[in-house]
Amino acid sequence: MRLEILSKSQNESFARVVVAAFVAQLDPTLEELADIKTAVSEAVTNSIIHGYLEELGKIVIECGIMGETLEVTIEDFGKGIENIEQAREPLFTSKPELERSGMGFTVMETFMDYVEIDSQIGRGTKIRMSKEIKSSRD
Amino acid sequence: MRLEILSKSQNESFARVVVAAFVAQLDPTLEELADIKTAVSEAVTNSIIHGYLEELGKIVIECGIMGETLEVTIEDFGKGIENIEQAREPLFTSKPELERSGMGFTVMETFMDYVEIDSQIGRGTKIRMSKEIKSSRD
Amino acid sequence: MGGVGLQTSIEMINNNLVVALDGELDHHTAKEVREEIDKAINRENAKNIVFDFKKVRFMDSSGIGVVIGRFKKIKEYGGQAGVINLNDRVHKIFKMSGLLNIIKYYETKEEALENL
Amino acid sequence: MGGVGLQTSIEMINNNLVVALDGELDHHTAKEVREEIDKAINRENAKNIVFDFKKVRFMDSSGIGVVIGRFKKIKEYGGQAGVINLNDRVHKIFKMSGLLNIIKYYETKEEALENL
Ligand SMILES: Nc1ncnc2c1ncn2[C@@H]1O[C@H](COP(=O)(O)OP(=O)(O)O)[C@@H](O)[C@H]1O
Ligand SMILES: Nc1ncnc2c1ncn2[C@@H]1O[C@H](COP(=O)(O)OP(=O)(O)O)[C@@H](O)[C@H]1O
Repeated sequence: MRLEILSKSQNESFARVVVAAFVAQLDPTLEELADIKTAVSEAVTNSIIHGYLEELGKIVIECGIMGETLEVTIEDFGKGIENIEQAREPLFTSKPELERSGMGFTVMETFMDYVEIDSQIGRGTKIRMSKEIKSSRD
Repeated sequence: MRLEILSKSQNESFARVVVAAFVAQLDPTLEELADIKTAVSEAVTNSIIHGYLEELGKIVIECGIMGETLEVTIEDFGKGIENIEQAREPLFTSKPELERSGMGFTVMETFMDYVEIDSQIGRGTKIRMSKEIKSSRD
Repeated sequence: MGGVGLQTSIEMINNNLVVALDGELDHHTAKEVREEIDKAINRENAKNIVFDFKKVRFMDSSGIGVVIGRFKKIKEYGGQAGVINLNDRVHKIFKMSGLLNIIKYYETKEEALENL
Repeated sequence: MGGVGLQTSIEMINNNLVVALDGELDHHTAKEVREEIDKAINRENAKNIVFDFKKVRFMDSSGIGVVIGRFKKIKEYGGQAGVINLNDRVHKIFKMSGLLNIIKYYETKEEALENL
């Protein structure tokens, strides 16, 4: 599944609903579903705020299933991340004036099994995440 | 919003859920929502059965909002429709052996304000539909 | 996708197979439900069939094919088909297709079983 | 998208502004809720603030910023902030961020109002 949306803040909840509907085929628990929705919300929000600085741009969300694992990538073609290591640090944010907490990547890493950040200045950012839906093994 | 899915029958319900979540921003009534979901289901099913003859192919769904009107297009790159006029006739189906009723286009036309069929043999079919969400004017 | 789908519960009352559908009836779920009903018709040697749509939360035109297909099967041996508990949407789609001209619509299961 | 969103109901109890959130708290809804609360703080001349998360069905890290931002505002005039009715998920996200080290978590509204 591939979804293209505009970087409007209303699309944060839309993106969550779409990914949740997609992963439904693996019969996740409510907890697993909430983990995935939260991680997707963080990545989409980052593209809107940091990638496109709240201007209009395109965000691409791709979802696939490998066995019992959901793979989801969220990509923007915006500003890019200067220092990925720093960005991953809990509490680091470049937008304290927007009341960002710097916890976005920490939340993604806590709720997903795997989070990879791929970013180039001026070209954009791609977040690849995956999570095994353990409940679907039963 | 642009969604690409594979022509698997499980994606019929996924497509409905995604379009319903998209149109939520116009605050439709349950009736309007059901109208839209039914029309989308017909068009996606047609791409799966008739466009791709139940083989794997790509289906593209695009949604946009113009004022209070939902515009949705559903496109496949499959077989195409030989005779569009005939296809639109109630009860005409080329797949009676699959228990198709020939009512797909009639359902789309009944539940949406506008349905346009654009198709070329061997290249595919694109259905454009729109519906004004009257409830959103209040 | 998973989690949604369609559940079927089937019971035999006298000669009549009563099929209660629960969930979303589209092309995807129609495939499974069709096989399940056809097996039950053969196994139970059912004469008539009643479809209960009370719990059908979504239906597109695939539902027409499911009902008419079973009706044709049962008619070969002189049976009849009925539908009950149609909500407004299902009713509209069946009416549109002319299905309600060949298959009877009853208000209740009791009425259907008495009159088939 | 529409239909979801976040509703806020705000009441003043003594010096305390009690803000009950209902719905989904993300970056989109945070913008509106933040303005609404800040207006109420000014209008009511509130000293302390209590956030009731009972009806928050979804929250991402944007929620941290909303709470800490209001806490900073209220602290300037010697006020305190508390949170109540955190479900497991909200609790986990707040804990992760260290928020619960600077803002007190109470079990009930009464307890919060007594101890602030
Ligand atoms: N899509 C992106 N494009 C550009 N910069 C980003 C993107 N995502 C994250 N960043 C950078 O990484 C930092 C940390 O991100 P995160 O942990 O999500 O915290 P927050 O969003 O609260 O700032 C951001 O402040 C920003 O500088
Ligand atoms: N996407 C498509 N690709 C190719 N042929 C199509 C497509 N959609 C519809 N058709 C043709 O139009 C006919 C009528 O379609 P429809 O009214 O939906 O009825 P049904 O799907 O029950 O056959 C189909 O039987 C098929 O021959």
